[in-house]
Amino acid sequence: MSLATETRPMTRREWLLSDRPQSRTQARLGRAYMTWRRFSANRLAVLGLIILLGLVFVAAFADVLAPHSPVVGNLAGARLLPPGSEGYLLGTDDQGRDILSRLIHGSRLTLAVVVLVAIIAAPVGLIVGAVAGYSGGWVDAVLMRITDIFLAFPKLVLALAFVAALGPGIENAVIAIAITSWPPYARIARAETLTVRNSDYIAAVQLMGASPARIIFRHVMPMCLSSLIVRVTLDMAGIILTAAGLGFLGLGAQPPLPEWGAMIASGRRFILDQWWVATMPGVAILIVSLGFNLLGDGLRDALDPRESGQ
Amino acid sequence: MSALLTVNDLRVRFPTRTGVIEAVRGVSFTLGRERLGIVGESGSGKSQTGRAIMGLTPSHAEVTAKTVSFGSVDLLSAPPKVRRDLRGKHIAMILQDPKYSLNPVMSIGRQIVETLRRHESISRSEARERALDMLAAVQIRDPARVFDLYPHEISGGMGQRAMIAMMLVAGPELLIADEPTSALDVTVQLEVLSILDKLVADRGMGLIFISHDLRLVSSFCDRVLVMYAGKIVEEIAASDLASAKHPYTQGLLNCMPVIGADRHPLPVLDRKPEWAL
Amino acid sequence: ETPKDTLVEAFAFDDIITMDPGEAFELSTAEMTSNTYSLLVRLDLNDTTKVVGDLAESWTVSDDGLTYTFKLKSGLKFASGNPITAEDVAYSFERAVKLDKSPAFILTQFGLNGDNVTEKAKAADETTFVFTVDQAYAPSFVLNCLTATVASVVDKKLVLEHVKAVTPTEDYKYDNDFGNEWLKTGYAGSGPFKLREWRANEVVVLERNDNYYGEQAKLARVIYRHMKESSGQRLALEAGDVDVARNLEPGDYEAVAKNGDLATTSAAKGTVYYISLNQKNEALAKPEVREAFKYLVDYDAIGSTLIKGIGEIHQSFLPKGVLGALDENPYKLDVAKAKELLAKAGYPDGFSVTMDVRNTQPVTGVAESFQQTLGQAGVKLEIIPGDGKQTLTKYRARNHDMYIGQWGMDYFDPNSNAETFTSNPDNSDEGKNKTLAWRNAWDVPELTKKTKEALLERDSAKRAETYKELQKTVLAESPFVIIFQQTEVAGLRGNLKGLKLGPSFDTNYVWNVSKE
Amino acid sequence: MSGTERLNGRRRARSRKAVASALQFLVVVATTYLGLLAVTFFIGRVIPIDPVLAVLGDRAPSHVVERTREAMGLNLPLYQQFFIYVRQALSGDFGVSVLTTNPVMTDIRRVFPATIELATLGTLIGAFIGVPLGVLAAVKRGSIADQIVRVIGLVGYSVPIFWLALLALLVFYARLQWVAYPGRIDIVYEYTFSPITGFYLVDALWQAQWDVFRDVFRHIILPASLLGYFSLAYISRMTRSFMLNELQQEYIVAARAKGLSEARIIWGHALRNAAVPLVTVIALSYAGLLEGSVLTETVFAWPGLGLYITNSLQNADMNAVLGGTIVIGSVFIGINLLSDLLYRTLDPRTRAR
Amino acid sequence: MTTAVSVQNLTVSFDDFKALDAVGVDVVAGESFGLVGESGSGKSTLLRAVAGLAPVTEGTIRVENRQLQGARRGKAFYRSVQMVFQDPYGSLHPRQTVDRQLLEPLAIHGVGDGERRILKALDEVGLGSGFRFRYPHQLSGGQRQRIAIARALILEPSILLLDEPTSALDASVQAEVLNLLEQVRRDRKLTFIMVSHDLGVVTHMCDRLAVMRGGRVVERLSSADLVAGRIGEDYTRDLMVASKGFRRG
Ligand SMILES: Nc1ncnc2c1ncn2[C@@H]1O[C@H](COP(=O)(O)OP(=O)(O)OP(=O)(O)O)[C@@H](O)[C@H]1O
Ligand SMILES: Nc1ncnc2c1ncn2[C@@H]1O[C@H](COP(=O)(O)OP(=O)(O)OP(=O)(O)O)[C@@H](O)[C@H]1O
Ligand SMILES: [Mg+2]
Ligand SMILES: [Mg+2]
Repeated sequence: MSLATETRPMTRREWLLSDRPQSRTQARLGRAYMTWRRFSANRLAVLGLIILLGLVFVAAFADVLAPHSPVVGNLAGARLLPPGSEGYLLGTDDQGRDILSRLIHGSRLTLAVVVLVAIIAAPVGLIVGAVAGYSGGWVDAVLMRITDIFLAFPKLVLALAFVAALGPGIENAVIAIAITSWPPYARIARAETLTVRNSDYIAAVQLMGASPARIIFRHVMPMCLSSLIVRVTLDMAGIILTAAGLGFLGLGAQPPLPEWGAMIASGRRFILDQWWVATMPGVAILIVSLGFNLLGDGLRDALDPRESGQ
Repeated sequence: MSALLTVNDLRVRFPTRTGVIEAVRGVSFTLGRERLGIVGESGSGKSQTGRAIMGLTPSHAEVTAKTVSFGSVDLLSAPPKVRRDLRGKHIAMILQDPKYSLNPVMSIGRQIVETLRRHESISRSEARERALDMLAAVQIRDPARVFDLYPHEISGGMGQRAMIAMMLVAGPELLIADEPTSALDVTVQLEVLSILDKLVADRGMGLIFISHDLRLVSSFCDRVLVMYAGKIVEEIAASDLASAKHPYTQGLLNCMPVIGADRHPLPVLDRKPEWAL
Repeated sequence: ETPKDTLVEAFAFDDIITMDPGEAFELSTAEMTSNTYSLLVRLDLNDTTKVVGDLAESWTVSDDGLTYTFKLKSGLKFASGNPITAEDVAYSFERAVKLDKSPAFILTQFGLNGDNVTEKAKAADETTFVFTVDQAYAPSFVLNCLTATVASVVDKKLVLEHVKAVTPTEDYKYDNDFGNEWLKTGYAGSGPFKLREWRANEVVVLERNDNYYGEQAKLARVIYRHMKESSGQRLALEAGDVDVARNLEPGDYEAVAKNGDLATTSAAKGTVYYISLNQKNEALAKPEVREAFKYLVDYDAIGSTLIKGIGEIHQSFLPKGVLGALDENPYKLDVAKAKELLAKAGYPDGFSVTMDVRNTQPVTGVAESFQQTLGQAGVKLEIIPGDGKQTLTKYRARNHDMYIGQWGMDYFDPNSNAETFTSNPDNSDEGKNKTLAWRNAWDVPELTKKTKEALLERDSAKRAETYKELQKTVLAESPFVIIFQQTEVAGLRGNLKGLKLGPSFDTNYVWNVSKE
Repeated sequence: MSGTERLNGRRRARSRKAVASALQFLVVVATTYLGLLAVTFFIGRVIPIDPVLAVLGDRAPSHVVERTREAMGLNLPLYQQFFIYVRQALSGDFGVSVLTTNPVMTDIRRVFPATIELATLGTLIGAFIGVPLGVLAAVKRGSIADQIVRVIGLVGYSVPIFWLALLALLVFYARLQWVAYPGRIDIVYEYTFSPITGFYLVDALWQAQWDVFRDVFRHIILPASLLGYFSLAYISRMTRSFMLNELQQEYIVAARAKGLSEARIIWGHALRNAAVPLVTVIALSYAGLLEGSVLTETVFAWPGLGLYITNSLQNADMNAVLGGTIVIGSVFIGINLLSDLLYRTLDPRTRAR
Repeated sequence: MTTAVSVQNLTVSFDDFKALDAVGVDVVAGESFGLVGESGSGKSTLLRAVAGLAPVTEGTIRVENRQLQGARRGKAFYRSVQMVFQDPYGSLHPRQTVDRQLLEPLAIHGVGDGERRILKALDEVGLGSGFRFRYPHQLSGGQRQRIAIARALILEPSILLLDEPTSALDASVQAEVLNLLEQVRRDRKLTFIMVSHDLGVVTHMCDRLAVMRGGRVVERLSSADLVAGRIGEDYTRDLMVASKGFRRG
């Protein structure tokens, strides 16, 4: 650290890194900056972040980026063209649709599935786990029983059965995946809560007379959050894969939606001669879930140094 | 006095993202078959000094010294194999907290036997005998029973005794004890210390005793090194402690509440930046 | 490489749920049954408007058109070694009617029921079987129906050894199950092959029947191996793990055709693929809309891509090869014309509508193509995919807007399709006769009557004429957009000889197949 | 107050606790199982498929449909149906599969060994390669080896299994012809080989039929390797993280201070401790493979439970689907139980004395 | 002379294990009361039971002449009793700034004027406003303990429960914290119940003390008695000897 700090105004970096923050914002930003520094030192994690930012970008500007319509193809004139064909960078599928455009538009679906599952499953798991862990006793017993029951289920098979019951479609796939994916979050949140519950700082808040709800929401949950975020990020890849699996079994998104898993399923029929139809969406899935995994790994190292062993 | 251990200008550096931390900054001393205490406040580099001598510094750290020699062996340039053979057999170390320093899934007996069999080729049964004897030597009443217990099944004091047994069973000449009793109750502390004291005296070992408790060190050791910010600020015979010159040493001595001494408020240390230079 | 004396077919037969000819009504079972059981008469493969004798040496029809007398060949034996007599034929009819399973209507439509079947289908002597019908139907109709697998002759003696006692109920008045439970997986026939084993979704094994009365099957064994995927079947075929791949899709079919080691064969089947418009939907009930939709299918593109080789554009409800089939395809993709019609119907900007689509090819592909062409005319189509049972459940409850599916003939006679497409005796929700016309709430009393009349027309030429008229009406007015007729294809190893697919699913015979 | 008295009190309490926890464990298993049944029952009722249609197929005439609907007795009150359902399920009776006409349990007994064999081999591959890789990565943290192991793991985590399976099939079967496909065994052996246990590899070895063994191996190796890869990805990653954690512990320093060799420290001390949570991880991954078979078996036409369930699902054979779900669920519960027990035996801290 | 805290016949059990066995203690208002004893003797449990953080199976607790029922405590209770914990690393919420931690009790009790109170509290424990927006990991152990004390004081309680507040600190820092505690007690006329295993600390801080062992109080005596060696129990004598340092013998 430089000794010249007193003589010249602080740089922005020094301001952020100051161990004597002057305001709440500075403290918060400083903390975020530290996390970012830890995170950004991990090159793979940054790559993951770039991939996901790319995904968001592509999803946001799909209309502008896609050279063709994702749903209307040229059945008679441009069916199953190989990659690099005139106007079709990644080739076309069996309806004569541009695969690149479908992948670009499909990013929206992927993003939507991931976000929806995350905002359904993670909060449910967090609340269930935190409440169970903090309350203990029969509340804990009942909630954990339910969690265990769902955990004991074969996830994919259960999702299959749910989709079969609810009818196929992307919304139902999302619901089915969400239903089967909250229990691990509840487990994590509970475990985290249990360690936190007996800590002195929670005892201190109890001693201030805080209500259980306040303790759970303001003091316990923030502690569960980082491991939860890490886990959710890592799970995103799994969610994408499960959604794709459902699509692959014909139970996911409805045609002509360019959902990547369904694209593999339909391209699978041409795998021997028109390998690109199934391969391209597979690569897209691989890249995006790799992105989530890299990001999750990086976040874990940055947010949860314990686990990464730093 | 024939030096058992000679340390000259020992430095330990930790490169980190925010810069290099110098944990130990040029520590020098020699040790014979005596009891040497190292005191200092938390973070002053006591443990890192001890670990550097043992060769247990984390691999990413940088250890340099003009000399660190054990008898005729230069420790820093010795090949890893030689150092490993020395460890446990000739130089041993007791760690602070038995709760974390014993392997939780291995029985006490096996952990002691393991040290023995690593360094001496003896039969299983003979190793067991020696281990039981050692357990008895650290005043464990029912060695045969304790032999088969797991670390979580014994109390802290007993754990620390087992730890001592494990480290001393191969008969080292030098023992480094890194705060061996600070995790224990005051009453138990004394028992463990007296066991240690007796073993060191009986076997004629050299002892480096690391602690942050100046009073304890002075009553237990012959000589005391006082460390501050990675450096030795004062070296003094235990008996001369009352006439310590360095204000840090004096401060450390005075700031402890003593039964019967009615000092309100307690004197506090006024740290001077130049101490750290 | 497969063994020399064994034919190994890769075949998607997940529809098989029973092997009892009195109960089975699935397409794959039809193939197994027709190779393992004998019938009185079989379809004449040289002229599919006629039939030839199988067990029957000859037959006569009485002048009033009500009595059919069959004379059996002599010295016939079942695979079990038991002799085949008219008694066995009568029992086969009796059990089919009394069991009253899905295919039983093919017999009961001639006025048979549990009470009269022993009278109406009976053995006059060892080798004479007499069948009495309730009206003077066209003989071609009656005989065509008797080629259906439900009329397969079972070994009475053998079956009686395996009947299970049941308690009679209101619905089922008989004290035994006519061997139904045993025959689900058992075998009591006399065909060129015996059924050795059926493991659902895994394998069907046929073995040569040495007691077969006709020419012996050339191979000792036929193994059908369940494989769903076209690409998988092709891989296995190319690798020589199977001799025949039965469910190839266009791309794979083409690749097999190009492969010098392999050969292909194909046959038009009696199955048509159609899109239907539920007339309960206000928009779809408009005649202009119905017509417009027929102009909104890209027949040419579909024909040259999605169904290339496995289907042929065909817009009338009777498949080619069936008596009276109309070979006219008047509709072409014409978005402008369709738009005009839609505007006339009051939908210049189109409307939104859903279509239930099962998750199989080529249905999904055609649906997606249709979705795109509809879109060009402003009609927004939402595809609701589902597995077969789900979409069907909805379809049969008349809860759909549109449905895309296929209709395969129940028996090889024009009436099979005519009845379902053009007859709807009771259009109420409770209607008993759930024909396709009923399912789409197409209320057509006139056509219903006309269909019935065609059945009683004993002059084949005139009968054919009536069916042509019916088809024209359906083409012009119906809520059915019929798109193509299925062509069944197979990819073969080059060393295979004599494999020929028949015009229907119960005429895919394997006994002539041999290997070099 | 004597110390022994307190100690005895504690010991008594502990043994009482052990009984109580065993009881609690039973209750847990029972309620979990009941919940499993409740959910499957619920799914079975809610499904928008006409069960009659499933029995009869589409082409059945109306009156037959009506008659069957009544005969199937779907008219009892729900709770009563559930009661019957539970009772039947407990006695292993999941009804008759429409598709195969066999009792579902008979079918499952036939197809499940195929899945178990596949998943077991996959897990063995995953564990025997994954654990050493994870250890290596942890020990050589930050090195090239570590990076490679991480990337292998990450890709394994990120790739759609069915997609990879398709590509693998394309390469190793279609192009290279190194492996066999589809199914478990060639048709040629279908009627010369009579399995006893249902695990073909074991059976072939048992009967010393080497050509059969070779053939079975050629069939199983690709799907098992793929599953093994996924298991490996998970196991190596978790091993790495557990090992990193253990390697930081003070007892490792103590072990070094004893002069033990690195190998002994890593394999004898650190891994022995990491093994405790690893057992759970491997068990979970095993359970995951059993379930993941749904996708792999479809691609490889592997006649196991996964394929059975998907087939049944596509044919609305709900008895079979739910039966399969319950069996997989029960196996999940069983595996959890087993890993719990293993955990207890491996970790002296949780071992009841 | 009023009793601030009166504990009678208190028993606390965890499952079957009695952590406290019929303990009785009376603490006079304004005095500083010490609890000493070996690890596991139930010192912390006693404090936690008073604070409502441990399950009481039997016995009564009276605080400022109000009888407390079970683990439920009214808001008024929390304004009169606060606690400082042993481990300065575990008693501050790791994700909250000092500011947030000091604000929390004010927010819970709807006390306004947070800005001023926080600054005053920081000032009182000898930390300037420069520490206000730091996170716990940016503080040393002694500084954390000061924050914990500030947090306990911000509701202006009359009774402070101190659970080994300095045992995790270096001797030099311990002196600072002990001085601070003495000073606030003097300034605010607080009642202390202080746990320590160090007889030196206890005699330095407390007027009277109770010696605990195995969940029971084995002896009650005044600091003066202790200093003068008027000790009844062997165990207390052992403690006394031990605290004098090592004697080679
Ligand atoms: N792995 C490490 N990485 C970076 N810095 C380290 C590491 N280990 C120790 N240090 C630093 O080295 C310095 C000396 O540490 P050491 O453990 O020797 O202190 P100590 O005197 O033993 O203190 P205590 O009494 O708390 O045990 C400390 O400032 C510590 O922060
Ligand atoms: N939540 C709990 N569940 C079970 N046992 C507990 C719990 N809290 C405390 N105990 C037990 O109660 C006994 C007394 O614990 P307590 O923390 O009061 O001891 P202490 O005198 O404060 O010791 P220390 O000096 O180590 O802090 C201990 O044996 C401890 O194991
Ligand atoms: Mg230290
Ligand atoms: Mg305590």
